[in-house]
Amino acid sequence: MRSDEHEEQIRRSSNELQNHAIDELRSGRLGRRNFLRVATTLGISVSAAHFLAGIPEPARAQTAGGGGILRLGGGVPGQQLDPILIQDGAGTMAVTQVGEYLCWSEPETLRPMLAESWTPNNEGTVWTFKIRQGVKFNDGRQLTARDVAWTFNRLANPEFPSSASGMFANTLLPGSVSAPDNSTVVFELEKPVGSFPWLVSNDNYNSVILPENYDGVWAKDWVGTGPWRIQEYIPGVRATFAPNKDHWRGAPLADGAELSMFEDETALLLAFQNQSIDMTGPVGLSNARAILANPAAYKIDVRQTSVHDPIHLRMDMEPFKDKRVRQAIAHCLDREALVKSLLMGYGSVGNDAPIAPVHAAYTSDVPQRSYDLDKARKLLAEAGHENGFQFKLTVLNYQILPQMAQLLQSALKQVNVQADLELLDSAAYRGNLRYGSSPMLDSISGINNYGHRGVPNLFFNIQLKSGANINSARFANAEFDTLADQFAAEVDLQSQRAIANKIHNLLLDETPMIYPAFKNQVSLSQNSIEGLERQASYPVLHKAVRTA
Amino acid sequence: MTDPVLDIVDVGITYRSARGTVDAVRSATLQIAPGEAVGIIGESGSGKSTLAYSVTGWTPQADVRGRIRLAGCDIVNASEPDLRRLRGGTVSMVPQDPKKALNPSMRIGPQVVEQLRAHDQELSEAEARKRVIDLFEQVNLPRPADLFDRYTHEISGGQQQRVLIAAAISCRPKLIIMDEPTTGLDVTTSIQIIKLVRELRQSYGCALLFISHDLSVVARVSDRVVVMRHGEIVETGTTAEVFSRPSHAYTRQLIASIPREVAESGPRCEAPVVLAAENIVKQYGGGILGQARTLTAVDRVGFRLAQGETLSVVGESGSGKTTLARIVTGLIDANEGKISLGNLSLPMDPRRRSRADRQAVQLIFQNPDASLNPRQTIAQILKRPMQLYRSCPSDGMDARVAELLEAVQLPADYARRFPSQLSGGEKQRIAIARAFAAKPRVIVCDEPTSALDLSVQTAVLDLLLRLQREENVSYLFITHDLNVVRALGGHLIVMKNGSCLEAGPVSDVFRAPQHDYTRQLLSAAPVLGDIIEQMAQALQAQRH
Amino acid sequence: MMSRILSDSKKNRANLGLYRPSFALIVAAIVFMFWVLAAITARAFVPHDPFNVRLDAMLLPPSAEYLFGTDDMGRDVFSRVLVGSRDILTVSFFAAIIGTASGTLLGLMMGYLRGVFDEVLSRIGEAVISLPGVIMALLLIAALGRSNVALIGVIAFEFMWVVARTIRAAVLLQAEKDFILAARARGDSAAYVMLRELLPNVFSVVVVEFTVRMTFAVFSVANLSFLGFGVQPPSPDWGLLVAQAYGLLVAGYWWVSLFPTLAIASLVISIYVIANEINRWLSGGELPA
Amino acid sequence: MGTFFLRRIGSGLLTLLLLSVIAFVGAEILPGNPARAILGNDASEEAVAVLTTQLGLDRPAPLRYVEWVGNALTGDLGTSYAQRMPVTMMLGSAGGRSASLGIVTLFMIVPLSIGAGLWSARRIGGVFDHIVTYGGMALMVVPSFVVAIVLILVLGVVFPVFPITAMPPPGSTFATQLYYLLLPAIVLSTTLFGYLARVIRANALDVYQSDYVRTATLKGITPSQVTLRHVLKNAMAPSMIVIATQVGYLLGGLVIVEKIFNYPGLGVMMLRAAEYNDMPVLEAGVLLIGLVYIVVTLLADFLQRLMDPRLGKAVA
Repeated sequence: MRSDEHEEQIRRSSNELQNHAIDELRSGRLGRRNFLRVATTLGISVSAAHFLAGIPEPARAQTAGGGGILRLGGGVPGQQLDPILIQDGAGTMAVTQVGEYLCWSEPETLRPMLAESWTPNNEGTVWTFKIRQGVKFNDGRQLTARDVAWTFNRLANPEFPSSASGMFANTLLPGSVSAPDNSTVVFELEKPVGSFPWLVSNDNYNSVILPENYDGVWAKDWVGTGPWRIQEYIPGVRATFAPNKDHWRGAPLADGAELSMFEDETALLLAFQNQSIDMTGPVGLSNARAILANPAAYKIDVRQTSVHDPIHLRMDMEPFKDKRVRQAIAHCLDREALVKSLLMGYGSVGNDAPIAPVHAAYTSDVPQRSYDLDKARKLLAEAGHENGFQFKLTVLNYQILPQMAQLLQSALKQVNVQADLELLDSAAYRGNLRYGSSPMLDSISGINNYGHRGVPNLFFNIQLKSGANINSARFANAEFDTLADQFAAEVDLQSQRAIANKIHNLLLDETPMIYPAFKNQVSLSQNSIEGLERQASYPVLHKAVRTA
Repeated sequence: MTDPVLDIVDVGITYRSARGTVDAVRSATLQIAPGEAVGIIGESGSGKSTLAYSVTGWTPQADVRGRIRLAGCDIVNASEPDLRRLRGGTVSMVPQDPKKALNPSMRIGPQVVEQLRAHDQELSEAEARKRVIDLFEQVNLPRPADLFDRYTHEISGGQQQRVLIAAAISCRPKLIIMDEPTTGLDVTTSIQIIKLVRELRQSYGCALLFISHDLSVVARVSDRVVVMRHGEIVETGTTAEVFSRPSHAYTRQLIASIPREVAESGPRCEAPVVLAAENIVKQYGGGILGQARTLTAVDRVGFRLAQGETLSVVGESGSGKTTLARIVTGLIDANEGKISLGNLSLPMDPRRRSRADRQAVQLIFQNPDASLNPRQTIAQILKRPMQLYRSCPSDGMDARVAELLEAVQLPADYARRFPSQLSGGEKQRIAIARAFAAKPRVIVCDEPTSALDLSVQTAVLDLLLRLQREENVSYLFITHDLNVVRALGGHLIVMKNGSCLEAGPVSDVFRAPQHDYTRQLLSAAPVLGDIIEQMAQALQAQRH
Repeated sequence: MMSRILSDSKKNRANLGLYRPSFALIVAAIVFMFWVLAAITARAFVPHDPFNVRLDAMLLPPSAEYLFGTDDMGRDVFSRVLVGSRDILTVSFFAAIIGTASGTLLGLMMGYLRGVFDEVLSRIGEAVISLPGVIMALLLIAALGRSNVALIGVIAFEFMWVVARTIRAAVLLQAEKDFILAARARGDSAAYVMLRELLPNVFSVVVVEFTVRMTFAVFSVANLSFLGFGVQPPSPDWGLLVAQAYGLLVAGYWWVSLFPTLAIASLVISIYVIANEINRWLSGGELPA
Repeated sequence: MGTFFLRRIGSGLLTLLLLSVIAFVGAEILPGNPARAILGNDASEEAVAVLTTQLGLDRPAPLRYVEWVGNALTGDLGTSYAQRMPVTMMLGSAGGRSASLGIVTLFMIVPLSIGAGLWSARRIGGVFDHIVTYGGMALMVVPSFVVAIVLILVLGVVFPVFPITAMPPPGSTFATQLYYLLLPAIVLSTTLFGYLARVIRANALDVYQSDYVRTATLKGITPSQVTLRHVLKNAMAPSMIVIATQVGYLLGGLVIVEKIFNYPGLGVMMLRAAEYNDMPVLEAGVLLIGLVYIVVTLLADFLQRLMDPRLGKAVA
């Protein structure tokens, strides 16, 4: 088949939005890599997208079947293992060995999983997913569209408290997911969402597909369609898996898998160095220093993400009412050094907006905030703070956040600003998560942590819109609110980028929050492991074997 | 003459520690012939126990000089295995305080079996048991087979001492050393032990080295007496010689301090009664949980104490005499009864006693080491009653302290001292001074002399009697020592098991005791003066 | 309980004589004084600012410039260890003194007054003591918030009951002694008996308790800081330094955690030796001059 | 003896009741909302409200306390908020693991410290005595995390003699399980050794200087017979209660050691429960630890009475 014929064929089977993306590619406004991302989001198949972008599709790992048990190392889940409840990496790591999503995110594409394909309507308000046929749950039932519809209607229903309930708020109402036939699921949204498929991918880790009307204890029966079935689970200690021979991709190659849960990451990394475990999910950089210093000895999987630790400054409180003060603080953060040293290069410099280089809408033409103490002094002097001031910085005690706070504190001292640190554990930091009873929301300044989202509008909604759930800075800007809504509704990438650029400049000027950096996720495996795939950073063992 | 079983020549013993050395025994020379009984007399710290233990080669942290030969063996240079063979086999020990000398967690029998089998490896467990039960019979222990499996705390102090004696004789040693074997036992019990020792000596014929500070005990068991003082032997001689014609000044002083006859101080009828008690009952136990048995410590006891008079309360331990004293002083409450001070009756709840009530009744304790606060100076101790009862204007207190010190015959500069810098007798004088500092009408004396050395006892008693005359106070005098009662005179009540058995003037009771128990007590604690008389007569007879 | 082990030299009471400080005591006193001095003055003379983050000087091994090397934020470990003595000593001292003082008062009352008061408080004390300190701190510090004041409060609270129990036992031994009976018979008030008669006599126990509590306070602060409940960053507190750096041990950056570790060990051992010697001296029978 | 133990058990129960108040109040005043802690930052306010009602947290605290105690008496300690499983089950597995670590430690440390304590009391002031007293003291006061880190580095990484986690692989034999527990047990032991050896040394010293040991020596029996028959039991009796109180310490030390050795025992469970506002688990954990302490001290009292017949006559 000639290539233009093939393209024509694809165009014919594509709808308006999909064809628009192809037009953008062809017109040169959309880079080839970004096209892959946009096209797969909009439902163009992975191979078609690669074909159109002229990028060879990466060969799927081809390994011969091998014996042995694969040993995974992860953390201890903070919640009961139940797809609807998990909210940390440790829980995700365990659940995703057995449960699967409609689609999964890879660095550049959204890859079909239990959904074979999807298409939006022209406004981006109705999304129709074709469900893969012949998939069996490990309890023997066939997967149908009704299971999928039930799964999402439940997630959207606040009567079933779930970590994901915020994700679908104002977007997907309970009952608005229907299954017109066994293989079709239709999502009718309240408003256009151009990036909806990311919400039903593993980006939203609660959206594991469960059988209709499932009401068992998941941690007991581990129902799912994945490549493994549970053999034994000792909560908080270990899960052992046997191959699911009926898996739709065929039986996994290894004889079994075992996930050990480590309370302490140092212990996990010691075990990894000791060769007692074969692979990990994302690990903390400072703890993994020894391993990262010896890259040849291990396989190090690095993924760009939008994980970030923003510093909020209360815009309704002195001295941060004045935007010059906020800008001055932002100028005191040596981001280059932070990325180079604290992140050991595994990350990218932030520019005071939650729009990360990994986001498709990211543009690099916004001027980068500099590390400039003189400028900070000048701004402070202009704001009448030449003699500095003192404030309390409330820090979530997690990973490198305390170090980051100390880095900022140390620099602030040079411009006569004294930051007093208070470190709080997650429960204390979060409090009730209501305004008035939560250090996270009420502190004059604080540092929080946000996980990866494939699209920035989720951050806008949570952190920055007037009256948002976690608007710690009390940012209330009508122009921003309008832009953020426009951005979310926009399905066209070029328009998204234009809006994102405006948002970025607006935030850079206002500086309600300082976004120091976007961290990469670093995951590890032994050199002896071949064929390892990952969903985001979490290992997928379907094709993995241990050689030698 | 046969070889002596024990030959001690010019022995000196020095304790060493991180803080220096102490010479416990300076120079001692002593021989004991086979079958002979030698008594060592001396006050605490005279080195008598140290010398006795050195015979067994047991002198931890001490250097021994001189020569000790036991049954021909050189003890000072003997090896550990040699000593082990001698110990328990050739020489055995009956220590002071039998309760502490027996292993609390081991049954009685095996503790003796252990000694038998250490010296006779052939002996089977069953045979040893039989031998021990025989031994128990010989020392007059009741139900020996039963006793074999008892623990130390389950038998009485007298029985414990009999067990130790049984162990001591078990391997038929050539010498038995007894270190104050009757100290800590009741009078009636100790007299039985002494009787047993004399019987055993006759039947076993072993030599005996008997250590005691109690002259009457030594007089009754030993053929010869050795007097030790400050680590030196000051006098030796036959018992009769030493007691009737002591040559060393110290010995003379010791013997002179023994009260010989009853002090006549009949009731002065005209003196008003200052303190009276009626039908005092004190019961312990009967709580909510368990303890179904109640113990009646004091059972309907009453007395009347006239001004300037002494009332002695006599009884063995457990007789309720101390409980009675504490009720009178308001330390504990009585279940029933009435106490009146002068014409006023005291409230039965001791917490409701007024300060004046308390001031009128003061207390002197048995143990002077415990009755003075070690963290206060003598002046502070003596001033407290004056402050509390305002019995002395504050600017006159120093003078009053000096006055009191003089009254108890202590130098005025003692006011700045702490109790630990005083000897036992001096401390007791301070305790007496403190009681008088309150200007009381009655002083309850709870065995004030029994913790003191004999020579000091007499001086303290003399002091008490002098002060009584001067201040016209009354004494309620708690004691188990009939010799003391004899010296005090006045009235007497005899208590046993909480009840008052007999009451009356001391001279009457001593002359004609009404109750069996009183008679028993009197015969158990013989008047040493009488013994010395007998000794002198015996010596006389020998000469003729 | 502690004082029981400490008091194994009671048997030497008879050997009077002048007290000669042992070699161990001299060394311990020097080490302890060194840390006290460091806590007071170190900020003024340390070679580097212990808080100054220098990301270009991260994890340098010990050298002439950085005697103990630098940490993962480029801060001088030597300066941090010296300055870090301040928090642990302050917190330990106040925790020990407050715990001992309140515990002594409580113990005096429990031991002298007895009865229902004693019974109820003994039960409460037992309930508190039955929980390991770490668990207690976990409950209380999470609730009180993390600050040095909360830390002092929690450790002092725990100590109060332990000290009260020891003092109560010591008081019980004294309370039956004749000089206390004499005071009671005389009609002295409970307050007088407790403070003037009993307290001086249990004071050696109080002193020993204080020194022992001091040891345990240092130990507790280090442990709690390690667990994240103790002294809070950016203080260069030793437990915190070790907690932050022990992950680096495996990577070969031993100096970041080794020096604070040695500092903890030297301080705790020195205080313990001093406590031990004080106890030996006090139970040796000498009187206060 | 019977009444003594009835009273001891009675006061133990009272202590436990007080402890339940401490636990409940302590858990209650922890900052944060359990429902929010469970659902995370992303959950909507409605979902949190629904979960709060589902957990019954909208009802007054005293009512919940009474209910909790009532249920606890019937053996129902409630359901973990975070893990949604019966607390008894979690306590059972975590407690079992902590218990096995604790027991391994005690089996290791008790005979060792008894031996060391007796030996150094016998040769007081000797080289061995100095090693035990000063070495034990140094080990005793050095925090266990320090020892743990050094041992992991030396015995787990540089010379990989021991596994560095305490949790054995699935299906391990008893010996393997023991092997995995050795290193953390050694860490727990270091602190205990100094303490116990010194306690036993002090008590043995008292016994060696007692009259009855002198009596025994003067019977002519050998020094080892003196030690075995007369010293051991009498020195152990007063040490029992000290060993028992150290079990409490052990439970505290478990928190750190379990954390470092990745051992999912009681300590780690409670740390997590505090972090996640998992009140039922925290409360039950506090109660369990208190109960263990009370039972162990009771047991020590019983053993002490068994060894020292003066204290009670019921033991025939």
